[in-house]
Amino acid sequence: MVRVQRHPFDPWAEIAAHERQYPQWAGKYGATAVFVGSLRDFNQGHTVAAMTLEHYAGMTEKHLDKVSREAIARWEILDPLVIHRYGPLAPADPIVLVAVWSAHRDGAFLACRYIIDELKTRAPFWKHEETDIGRRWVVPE
Amino acid sequence: MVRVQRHPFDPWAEIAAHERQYPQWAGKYGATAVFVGSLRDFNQGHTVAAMTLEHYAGMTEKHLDKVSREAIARWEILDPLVIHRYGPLAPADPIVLVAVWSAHRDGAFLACRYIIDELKTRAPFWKHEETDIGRRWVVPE
Amino acid sequence: MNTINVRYFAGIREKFGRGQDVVNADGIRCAADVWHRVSGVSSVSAPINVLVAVNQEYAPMDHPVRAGDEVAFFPPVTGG
Amino acid sequence: MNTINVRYFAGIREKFGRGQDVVNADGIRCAADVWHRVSGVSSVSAPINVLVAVNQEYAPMDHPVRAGDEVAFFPPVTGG
Repeated sequence: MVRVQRHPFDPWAEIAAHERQYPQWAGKYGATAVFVGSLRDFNQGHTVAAMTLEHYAGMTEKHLDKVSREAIARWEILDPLVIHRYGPLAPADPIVLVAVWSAHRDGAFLACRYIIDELKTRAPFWKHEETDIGRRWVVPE
Repeated sequence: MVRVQRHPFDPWAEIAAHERQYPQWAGKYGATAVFVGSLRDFNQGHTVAAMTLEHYAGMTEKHLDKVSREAIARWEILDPLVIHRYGPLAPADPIVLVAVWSAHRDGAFLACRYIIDELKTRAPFWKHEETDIGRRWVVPE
Repeated sequence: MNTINVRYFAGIREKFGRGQDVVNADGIRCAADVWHRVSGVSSVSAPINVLVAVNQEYAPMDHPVRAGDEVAFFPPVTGG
Repeated sequence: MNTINVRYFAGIREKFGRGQDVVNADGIRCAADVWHRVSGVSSVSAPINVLVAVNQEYAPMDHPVRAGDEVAFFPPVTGG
């Protein structure tokens, strides 16, 4: 399940709610791997006061759906939960959540890592941060 | 922080509580990687009705503390949260939680994976499962 | 509808001073043609670091484009 | 206190029919000596797949042991 949303989310509450929503999964998986990306209050040597995430509505969802399907095809995993924010963010806010349920830990870790890596390098989001030396677009590392 | 306990735990509530307990961490980390191992209701072709986890009290905590310290020395991470149960377990019960907070996702993923791998191969726990063909000690894969 | 919807994002949106254009599809065969039309540049190559999506999928600059398509230009992405 | 505390876990505990023994330290120099004492086996090598901890740290069978130590024998672990 992929959600791209403006409003803040609590990653741990989202995972718990997701598991409650699929009681038929209970006992079927032995491994859950989760990644949460959150906004740091510093970046490349400067204090970050706030950030705005621009995104390409429509293409982001399409891309994240595709990456999820690829992970499902490649590893023995249940439908991953992917949530990504856009719009204004405050320091410490969760930005992205990737949660993967699998029979074994290898599949869970590899699929989780695959999804977040593909998301970071290909999903059409752009970070614009407000730092102590002004506003700037974040450049990929 | 390492906890080895008999009573059940909710991994997502534990992580949320841990983050609330360390408000000074907020905004300092950009990546959280989590692994949860839970009891499947099937194993090696057989239905699992229940499991008992035997452990070497004292040595488990020592070992998990050591592995946590190794991870902290090796990657740029905050003090990991490691919780492991012992005693009787029911299918779908969380068995182990490893949560790692880091500035970057590489450190978070690698440290989380390191801790769970070291835990699985070295921490003195033994699984005794009740299956549809009787009770048996689980043999490492 | 003989037009192409062109979208800009992030630094490229700021450079253009707008988020989108609607251009006539006549004479346009590929994404590079769209870029030249909207940027007013006639050189063959697009600037380095401009990524292209045609109908919301990544595409090279020489990817075919026709009336009704949506073409987007944007800098390297920084999500997650 | 001239004794060594010996612990057994999992399948080895079941095989011994008890979780621990207290043995006299006289004549014991290493973990293998403890194993021979408690198992009643005099051959030099311990069975394959018996792991050893001395004072709650993994150790080889030839690891020194003295009075007051805790020595544990157990099968391969299966936690997590």
